Amino acid sequence: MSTVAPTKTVEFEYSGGERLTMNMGPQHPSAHGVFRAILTLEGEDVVGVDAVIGYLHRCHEKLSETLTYAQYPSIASKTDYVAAMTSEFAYVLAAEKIAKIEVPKRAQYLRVICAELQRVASHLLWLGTWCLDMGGALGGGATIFLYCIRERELVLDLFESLVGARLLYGFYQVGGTRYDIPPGWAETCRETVDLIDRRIDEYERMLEENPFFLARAKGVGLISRELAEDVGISGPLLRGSGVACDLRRAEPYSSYEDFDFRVPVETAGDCFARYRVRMVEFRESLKIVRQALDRLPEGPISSRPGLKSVAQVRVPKGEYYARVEGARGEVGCYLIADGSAKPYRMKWRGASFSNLAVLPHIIPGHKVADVVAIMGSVDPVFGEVDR
Amino acid sequence: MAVKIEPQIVPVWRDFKDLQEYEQLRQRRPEGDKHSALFESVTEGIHSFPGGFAVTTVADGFFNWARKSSVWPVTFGLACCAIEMMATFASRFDVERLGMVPWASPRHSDLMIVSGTVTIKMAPMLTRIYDQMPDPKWVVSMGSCANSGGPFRHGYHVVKGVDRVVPVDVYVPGCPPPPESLLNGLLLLQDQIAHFRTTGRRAEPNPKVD
Amino acid sequence: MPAAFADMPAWLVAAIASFILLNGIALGVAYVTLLERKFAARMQSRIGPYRVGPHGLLQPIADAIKLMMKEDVVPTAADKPVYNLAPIVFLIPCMLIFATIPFAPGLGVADLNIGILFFLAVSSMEIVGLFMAGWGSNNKYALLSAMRAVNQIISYDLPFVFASLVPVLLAGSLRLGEIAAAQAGLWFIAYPVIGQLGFIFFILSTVAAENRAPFDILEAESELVAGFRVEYSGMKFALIQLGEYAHVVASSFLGALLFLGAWSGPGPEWLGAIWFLIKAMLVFLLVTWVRWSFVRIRVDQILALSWKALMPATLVLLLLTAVVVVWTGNGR
Amino acid sequence: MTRDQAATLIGERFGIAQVEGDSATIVVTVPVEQWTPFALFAKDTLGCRFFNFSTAVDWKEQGLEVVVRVDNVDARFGLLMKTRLGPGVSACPSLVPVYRGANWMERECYDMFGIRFEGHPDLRRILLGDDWEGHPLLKSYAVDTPHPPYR
Repeated sequence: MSTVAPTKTVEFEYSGGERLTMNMGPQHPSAHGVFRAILTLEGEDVVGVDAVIGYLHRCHEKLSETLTYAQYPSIASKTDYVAAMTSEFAYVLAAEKIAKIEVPKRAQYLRVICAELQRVASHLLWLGTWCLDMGGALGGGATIFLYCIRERELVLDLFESLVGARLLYGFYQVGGTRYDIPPGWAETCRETVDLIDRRIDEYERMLEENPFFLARAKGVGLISRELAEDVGISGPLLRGSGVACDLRRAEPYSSYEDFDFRVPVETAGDCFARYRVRMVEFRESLKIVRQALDRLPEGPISSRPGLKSVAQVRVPKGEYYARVEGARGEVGCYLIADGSAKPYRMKWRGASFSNLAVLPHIIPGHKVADVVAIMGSVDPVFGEVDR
Repeated sequence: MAVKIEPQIVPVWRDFKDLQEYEQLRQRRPEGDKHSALFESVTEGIHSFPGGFAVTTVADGFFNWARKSSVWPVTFGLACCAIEMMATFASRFDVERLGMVPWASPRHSDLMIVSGTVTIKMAPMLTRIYDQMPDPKWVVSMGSCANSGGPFRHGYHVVKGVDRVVPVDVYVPGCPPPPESLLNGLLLLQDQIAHFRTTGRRAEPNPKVD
Repeated sequence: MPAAFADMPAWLVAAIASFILLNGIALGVAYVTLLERKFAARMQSRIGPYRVGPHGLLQPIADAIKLMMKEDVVPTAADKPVYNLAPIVFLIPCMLIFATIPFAPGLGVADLNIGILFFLAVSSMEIVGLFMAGWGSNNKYALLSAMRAVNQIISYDLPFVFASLVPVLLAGSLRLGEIAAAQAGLWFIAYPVIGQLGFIFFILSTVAAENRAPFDILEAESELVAGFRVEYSGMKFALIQLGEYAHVVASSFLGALLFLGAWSGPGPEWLGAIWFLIKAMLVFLLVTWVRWSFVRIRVDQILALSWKALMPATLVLLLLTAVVVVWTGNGR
Repeated sequence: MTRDQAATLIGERFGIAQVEGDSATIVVTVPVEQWTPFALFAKDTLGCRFFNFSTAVDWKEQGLEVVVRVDNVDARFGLLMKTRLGPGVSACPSLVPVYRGANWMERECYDMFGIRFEGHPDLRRILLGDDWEGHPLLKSYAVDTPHPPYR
């Protein structure tokens, strides 16, 4: 009787010290999509991490070379699908800058309103999923998650009545916006904004008076200012590390200079600082929406009135790097046009890609439970990481 | 003493001439749906007993009611549609009304909602999760990307439809499908489960449902 | 004991009693899960199970039958005897602890004279099954979860014992029936300071010893997927769930018995069991309320909370109770 | 340090004439051999400590071009550095010793264009699987190139 050599039945790898390699993902409740972190553990402590991405690589940059300037914005919204409005924004902005198209004031204001509402929706989803990571699907985190989704639905209702879609819009087009606001929309929007403002106060009380939450968030996942700039993280993470950089303030685009808002900065650099930054951003975004609704000028919504929205755009030869402040940070689009109806090359700078690149620098030294808290506070969206 | 381990041969796509052949095999499910062996033999015994078919038919109806009343999806989010899937699980649409509780581990689940684009790098993982789920199991393909590749169909890294990787029971169209669509898909799935047979084969396509 | 049972042999009576109790527990626990799901859903502005039977009342039945029908997956690399035995070993202590609980005066399987010690000892036995499940699965999530569980249960059993000893001192007996009877006048929770503190500590350590959120680090979904039961499917998974909920329900009964006066309440005496049930469910809902409002804490924080705060606090409370009992004679 | 000061400083130190761009951006084309010194200069002297992105462009027969953008967050100007690798060349000095953020970005460039970054600590594919053949963002790679068995 021939015997077969035993296959590997014990999976634990002992290499020198008592180390354990553990896979988190690609299907994992805290993976926020499809992320795989290969953790090296010593007991409960993480001593090494290797991040594997690319499970959602959908060839955005290659596809953009085959799609026209009129077609691509609705695909661009699928990069950062949680904040689709801002991703369309970056692409459209780049094409307009190269073609030197002047966008009407009303369209600019509509763009601002949508981008800010989208930021609120995105941050609501972040708050929910982050608490879900820390609290568990069968614990207190789920409660906050469901509350946040409930409020997010209100924002999505606004978008649905404006565009007709709930998640991916195609609202922006080169030269303006695709739709004007329907009658009565502004009033509904104001009511929703007020409601969300009240609810955010509620969540803030609920979370910050909770000692367990503070114990989990404070002092965890420190990102120093030097590391933050070196890796190129942006958005709330950068502002949580003490850098006052907000593109809406630094490089005002689309009439952001008209609005009065505050750029929150925290110096601690931990998960709690990032949480604080985002909580203030909620209020500031709602403030901008109110201001924009108050001052919404009359006029056309596109620089190409009368043309069908699918009409092709000719963009002359040139290149431009357009960037907008998305919910997760700097969303940039480096566009090289060669004079045809399609771009020659497009580079998408996703905020989450750079933000996620900081993880291998900060995770080692934390506990396993902190890994999910840190990852949640980074708020990655994998459509944008893998593109 | 050397441990003797019989290698279990599961046909993988590499063993086939082309994907068409592989798909046909997967769709036919040669191994059928596995139940516990004891249960299956007891069922067969009763069924072959004179008049036993009455018992098994009634029992089938009862078991199918149980199955369709507690379909537990695995929380498996891939892309954009995962956000809408989360919205479906959340307060406004609340699939728990239908008895669906999302579970994190595939071992506890009956249903995989493929929500989003399946890429070539992800496809083996998806197959693995499908294999980890205990029978009987169902798959709902949610959104254009999972149905056919959708807007990314021409991309080099995109699998053109999840039905090339795992068998699919219900397709939900949309990019992304709103929660109402997904709910409709889940209700259709429940109808389909009601026609399920314990003898191991899937229900024949029902013109009313499929 | 009713007259009809008087001429039966003792073992037959015991067997019948256990049979009724076990099935009652299994059904009751199934419906407790429904209660929790409904309660959680209302907390989260949802509806919860609604479509399966009227108001979702058949939901636990459907879940149980479906789980029985599922394929029983045994991983190739698992330690099979240990893996297969673990759910049973986990379930037995969880069921056994019901034996000592008197549901009404004289209505219990065995009112032992060391009832509470039996309860505490057996309830911590579940760790054996839990560790077997974690080890036998040969899964890293499960292993890590089992390690955490051992840490946590050892740490929280001592505060659990100390907090439970407060009513023992007040009643002057280890027999659960007598502890309940001692509260006929005034429930122990109404005793100034001692009662309330004791109840709070008891709830805290119960939640931790039951591995419920916010102390559910061993089944932490976001880190360890499902913890020690990640590889279990079908009936074995159902057994583990049944065991967990049975433990929770038993602890709720204990809490109601130790602090809320067990079966004492208005109305005729035969309502006592109903009162007891209502009180136990109130304790259960309190635990559920805590579960669905707090985020989970980390393993080092959980151990620090036990050894640095809860242990000394319960010890001091126990000493205080002893002093008060000696001083006043009955602690009032 | 303002944008104009930085532009003149680049002209003085490196003698690079092509200093163009809009009011907040300087676009510079650097020879390959000066790539790393220029990045060091940008980080230390110009204060461009914020690493924004790094990518490449395939100019067909004229070869590949590596593009890097760094920002000075305090003075609010950006620096878009480019370097032409020349036809047929696919080697470029790595910027990881200067900017840690270049790590993943250069891995992506390697994945998509096949540019070998010399001095990169961990140069392997990042988005595509390890067994992938070809570099998709090259113009010679068709967008719907089949990948068996998934087509």
